[in-house]
Amino acid sequence: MTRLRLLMVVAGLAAVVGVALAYTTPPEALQRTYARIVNIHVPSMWLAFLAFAVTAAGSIGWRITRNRSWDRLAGGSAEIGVLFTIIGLVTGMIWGRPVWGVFFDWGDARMASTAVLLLVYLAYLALRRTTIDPEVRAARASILGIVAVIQVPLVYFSVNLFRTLHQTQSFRPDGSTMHPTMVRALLVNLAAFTLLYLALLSARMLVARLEDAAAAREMAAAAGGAVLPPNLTGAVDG
Amino acid sequence: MSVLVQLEEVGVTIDLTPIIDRVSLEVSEGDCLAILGPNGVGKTTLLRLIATLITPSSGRGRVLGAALGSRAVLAVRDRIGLAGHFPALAGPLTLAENLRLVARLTGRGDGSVGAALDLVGLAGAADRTADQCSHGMRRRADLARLFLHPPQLLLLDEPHAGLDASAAPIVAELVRRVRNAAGAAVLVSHDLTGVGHLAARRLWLDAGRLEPSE
Amino acid sequence: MSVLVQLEEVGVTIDLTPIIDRVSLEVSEGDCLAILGPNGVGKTTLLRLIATLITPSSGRGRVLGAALGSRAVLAVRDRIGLAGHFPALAGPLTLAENLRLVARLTGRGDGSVGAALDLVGLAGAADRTADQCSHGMRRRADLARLFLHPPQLLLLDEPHAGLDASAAPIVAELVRRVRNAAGAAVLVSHDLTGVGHLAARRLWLDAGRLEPSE
Amino acid sequence: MMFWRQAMTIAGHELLLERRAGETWSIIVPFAGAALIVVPMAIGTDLQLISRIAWPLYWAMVLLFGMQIAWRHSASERTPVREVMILLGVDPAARFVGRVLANALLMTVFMVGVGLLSLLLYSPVSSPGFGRFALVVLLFAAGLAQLSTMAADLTLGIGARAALAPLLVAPLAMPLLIGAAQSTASVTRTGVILPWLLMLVLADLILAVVGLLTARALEEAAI
Amino acid sequence: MMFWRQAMTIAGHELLLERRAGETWSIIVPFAGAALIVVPMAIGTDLQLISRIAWPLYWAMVLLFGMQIAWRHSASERTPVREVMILLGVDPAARFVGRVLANALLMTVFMVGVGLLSLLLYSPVSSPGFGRFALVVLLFAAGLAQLSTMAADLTLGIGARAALAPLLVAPLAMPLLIGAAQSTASVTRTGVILPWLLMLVLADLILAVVGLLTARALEEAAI
Ligand code: HEM
Ligand SMILES: Nc1ncnc2c1ncn2[C@@H]1O[C@H](COP(=O)(O)OP(=O)(O)OP(=O)(O)O)[C@@H](O)[C@H]1O
Ligand SMILES: Nc1ncnc2c1ncn2[C@@H]1O[C@H](COP(=O)(O)OP(=O)(O)OP(=O)(O)O)[C@@H](O)[C@H]1O
Ligand SMILES: [Mg+2]
Ligand SMILES: [Mg+2]
Repeated sequence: MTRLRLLMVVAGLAAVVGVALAYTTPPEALQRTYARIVNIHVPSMWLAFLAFAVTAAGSIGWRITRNRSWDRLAGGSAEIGVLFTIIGLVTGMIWGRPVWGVFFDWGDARMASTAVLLLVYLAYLALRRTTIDPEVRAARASILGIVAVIQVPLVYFSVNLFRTLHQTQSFRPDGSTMHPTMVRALLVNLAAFTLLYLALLSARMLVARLEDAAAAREMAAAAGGAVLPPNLTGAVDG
Repeated sequence: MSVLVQLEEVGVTIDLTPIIDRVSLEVSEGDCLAILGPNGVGKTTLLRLIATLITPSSGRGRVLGAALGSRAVLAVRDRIGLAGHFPALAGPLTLAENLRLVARLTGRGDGSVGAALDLVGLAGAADRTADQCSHGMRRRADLARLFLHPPQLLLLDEPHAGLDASAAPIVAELVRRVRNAAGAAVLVSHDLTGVGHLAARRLWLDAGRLEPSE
Repeated sequence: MSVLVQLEEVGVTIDLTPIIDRVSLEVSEGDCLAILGPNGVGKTTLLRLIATLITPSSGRGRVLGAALGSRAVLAVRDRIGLAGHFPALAGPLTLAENLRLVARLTGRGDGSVGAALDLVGLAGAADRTADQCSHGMRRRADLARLFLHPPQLLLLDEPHAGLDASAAPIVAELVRRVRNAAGAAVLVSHDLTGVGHLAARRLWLDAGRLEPSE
Repeated sequence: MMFWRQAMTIAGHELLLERRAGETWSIIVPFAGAALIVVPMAIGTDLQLISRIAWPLYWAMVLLFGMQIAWRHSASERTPVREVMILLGVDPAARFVGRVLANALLMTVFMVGVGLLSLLLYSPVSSPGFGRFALVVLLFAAGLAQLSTMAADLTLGIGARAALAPLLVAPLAMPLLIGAAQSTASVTRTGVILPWLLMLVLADLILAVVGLLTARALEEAAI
Repeated sequence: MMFWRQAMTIAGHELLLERRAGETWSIIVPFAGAALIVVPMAIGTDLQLISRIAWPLYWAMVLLFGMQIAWRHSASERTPVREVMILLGVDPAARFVGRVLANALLMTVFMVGVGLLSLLLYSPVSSPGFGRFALVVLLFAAGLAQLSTMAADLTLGIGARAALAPLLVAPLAMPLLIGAAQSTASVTRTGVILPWLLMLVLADLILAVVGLLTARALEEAAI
């Protein structure tokens, strides 16, 4: 509990520093202050990728060990991944309006593939929600959790496959195309988001463990008493 | 003593297949008739005919005064109660919700639902959905419906199938209540176990024809 | 004599509801075990557990040598035969077509279908669709499937439900064949009628626990 | 007022069933999530084209998918349950009214949901005000519910039901479709929408009369 | 070759069931009869507009309705029948292949039928030759059949299945949709269709590998 609190505090502090750093970067020539949104947009998407990778890892872990905690890890991480994807998508839309003149464009490979990514993981969460039995839920979700992660590289490389509005990766083996102060701010924000992810994930794990324990207690209460001796003297009226 | 069911040389053909051939029978107030016969002989079909759910393709019949195949049956249907091979329950609804529908449609209060479930030993399972119940529990809930809205003409298709020993008295009690209230019961089964001691009369259905039993 | 089924303190929980609680039992080659118990006690659930269709949530079990809940069950499933409350027939297909599927999937010729239907007294109904058959006829066709592809471990849930007197020997013959071929049978019912004289041993299931009967 | 009590009970029952089984929800969600994304994906980058066909496409989709609400699987007409209903002596007209009410409500919710999403994703050229849109949706849903409930009864127990019922509904729903499409579109053309609204109301009334008169015959025929 | 015998037997069984119950037929007929008439009705007299969106609309519709073939009611997965299948020791991969074959065949027939009707009713601006069209349909159907058969297994027994399954299929089918739409459309633009065809083939292959690898796990999870 205290470790979780500490993690939260550190993540919060890192976020404050990140925002402050974002405003130390010079405003971009064409986009003015809008360019600063990159400090939320990019870390969110990267953390979403990481979260979905953890979901896949958790799914593989469950398939090997059949240990429930792997399933909890997969499910919890997917929830946070969806949250970060939504943040990335929304910040992208806010950014796109002044820069490209549209909120959203179905023709842009990255936007479309990110929307698809979001939908698949929403479906993943829906599948978890609609399957009551924990064993069946873990079994089904693990399959989808492993298969769905294929999309992460697809989204990442979509800009290279189809040249459209969205810009290509700025960090490449042959060097960065960004201003150094921007890189610094971005890296700090990335660290802040990673801490935030870890904090949220531990909190979610804790809740999931408590939920499972509560379900187990309720289970014991539900046992027995379904069929009783008939009460043939009863009168039915009304 | 008035006649509740009267069939005269009734025949039934479904999808061009003749299933029942010139059957005649009579059921009067207070009566309890057992119709026996082997698998596939037409017992269920005959029972559904009496329930006005199938119209005869030949012959004439009257049920609760209404001629079979006429509009008059619409007015007597609410006095006919049928429980068949498959319990009439909506799977996603709880047992209580299923019965509450019956109570409301027949102008009763919701209060009678609990009593009916208690009668068949399902007071503890009222909040389970029908899909979550065992086969025998669903059969019991189907009988509870007939306690809730007691018919004048009670039609039971293999009433004991799927029920354990402690549930047999439920069927007996249901038949007793209907007979006492100036009604009648027709029970269908392939053997005498269970229905034998309930029935005052027995008929044997064979190759689509009825014969007195024994 | 080898052990075909061995359950050790097995528990089953479905949709968070505990249904079976620490059940232990053993079935050996040539054995015929009857599991008895009232409605809703978990007989069907226990049978489906032995059939590897449900995995235990606690305890350990082996069926035909494969540990329950492990991948190994995939290899032994074709030696398990189950007939449950509801016949496993596709409604729009004829009885012959339904059985032909089983014959082909298990590498048999279509010729065996006629013989199996004849065994259960349905030779005349081979070309009727399952939807057109009576309930008892469908139950018989379900047994025909087990004659067609005889299992080593035979699991019957209320084998006599819906069957007339002339069909009881069919169940007995099925059990006899399986036992003679170094197999074993587990029969489930709520009373001894029918299964009593077939079973060498009886267990009584109550509140999710097993006890020796009588 | 046994009639209205029975009708309301049936409507409540249908809605409860729907809440449990969630089948309409199950048409809304895939529709919203899939259809609305699939169409622009297929059409590609031609945003202007998409926004031009947005309203007509909306009404066409809503008609095609909406009618299926009436013969969804969870509707309480599994044979044994239906037969019990019949043997309880429920007035066929009350049963009809109850089911139409439930279906109309579900269809309205469905249409509003899909409508909001199309607005967001398609940005149609002209949007009628919310009040007008709501009115048209209600009238359209009322007519469609009656028509498809009748079709559901007429095709009950027929194997190829899912085939037959839309064939019955689609042509007869043309007045509804044209009325609705014109009521939402014509603000851009002539601005005269009253005749189209009246046409919708008239279609609804005719359907109601036909539905009540045939309810009993349909129930008998459906055995 | 027990594997192929089992797969072919299952495929034959599914097709026989379909012939009896006629459910795909029941999607083709209402679709052809209703959708294709409803859309132009709603759009009105703007024939040019209709013919411009004809192909994209075709692929969108075929995706949305075609996938439902995989979870049609007559598919042999009613619990007792499915369980017997499992207890006969049928290889899950063979069961998967058999069902995919049957579904792909049904989807192909469905698509060709709808395609011919769209051609007739919409007169699309550019028609790819019959050979190309047939190739694209086959590749599309193969991918869609695999994807939706997997989704059907994953959502088996879930009440809101009809909702969930399209939600799973639609986004993952985007490569198929884009590939097919581009392969039939691009003759008017650049004329380069080979990359799009290759994308379809690639998607089919990836799906086949994933399908075969997960078949066993899916069967386990579906109980
Ligand atoms: C809804 C609209 C948008 C979506 C769905 C979206 C999606 C994504 C995704 C998934 C990434 C991470 C992949 C990567 O790092 O290469 C990303 C990165 C990025 N996005 Fe966006 N984006 C959107 C709008 C925008 C807009 C409007 C801009 C600015 C004009 C923008 C600029 C960037 C930049 C600079 C990166 C970092 C690329 C890198 O340095 O590697 N995005 N976006
Ligand atoms: N999905 C489920 N959720 C909750 N409870 C369930 C579920 N499935 C079964 N049960 C409960 O498990 C118990 C045992 O069911 P089962 O079908 O095994 O009984 P049974 O002994 O075969 O009874 P019967 O003699 O009536 O066939 C019942 O009380 C039933 O309500
Ligand atoms: N739609 C139909 N088309 C053709 N034959 C039918 C149809 N429905 C029922 N039958 C036939 O009618 C006969 C009687 O069926 P019914 O269900 O009445 O038998 P039953 O006496 O109740 O048998 P059981 O004891 O098995 O329940 C059967 O032989 C059956 O095959
Ligand atoms: Mg019968
Ligand atoms: Mg049982």
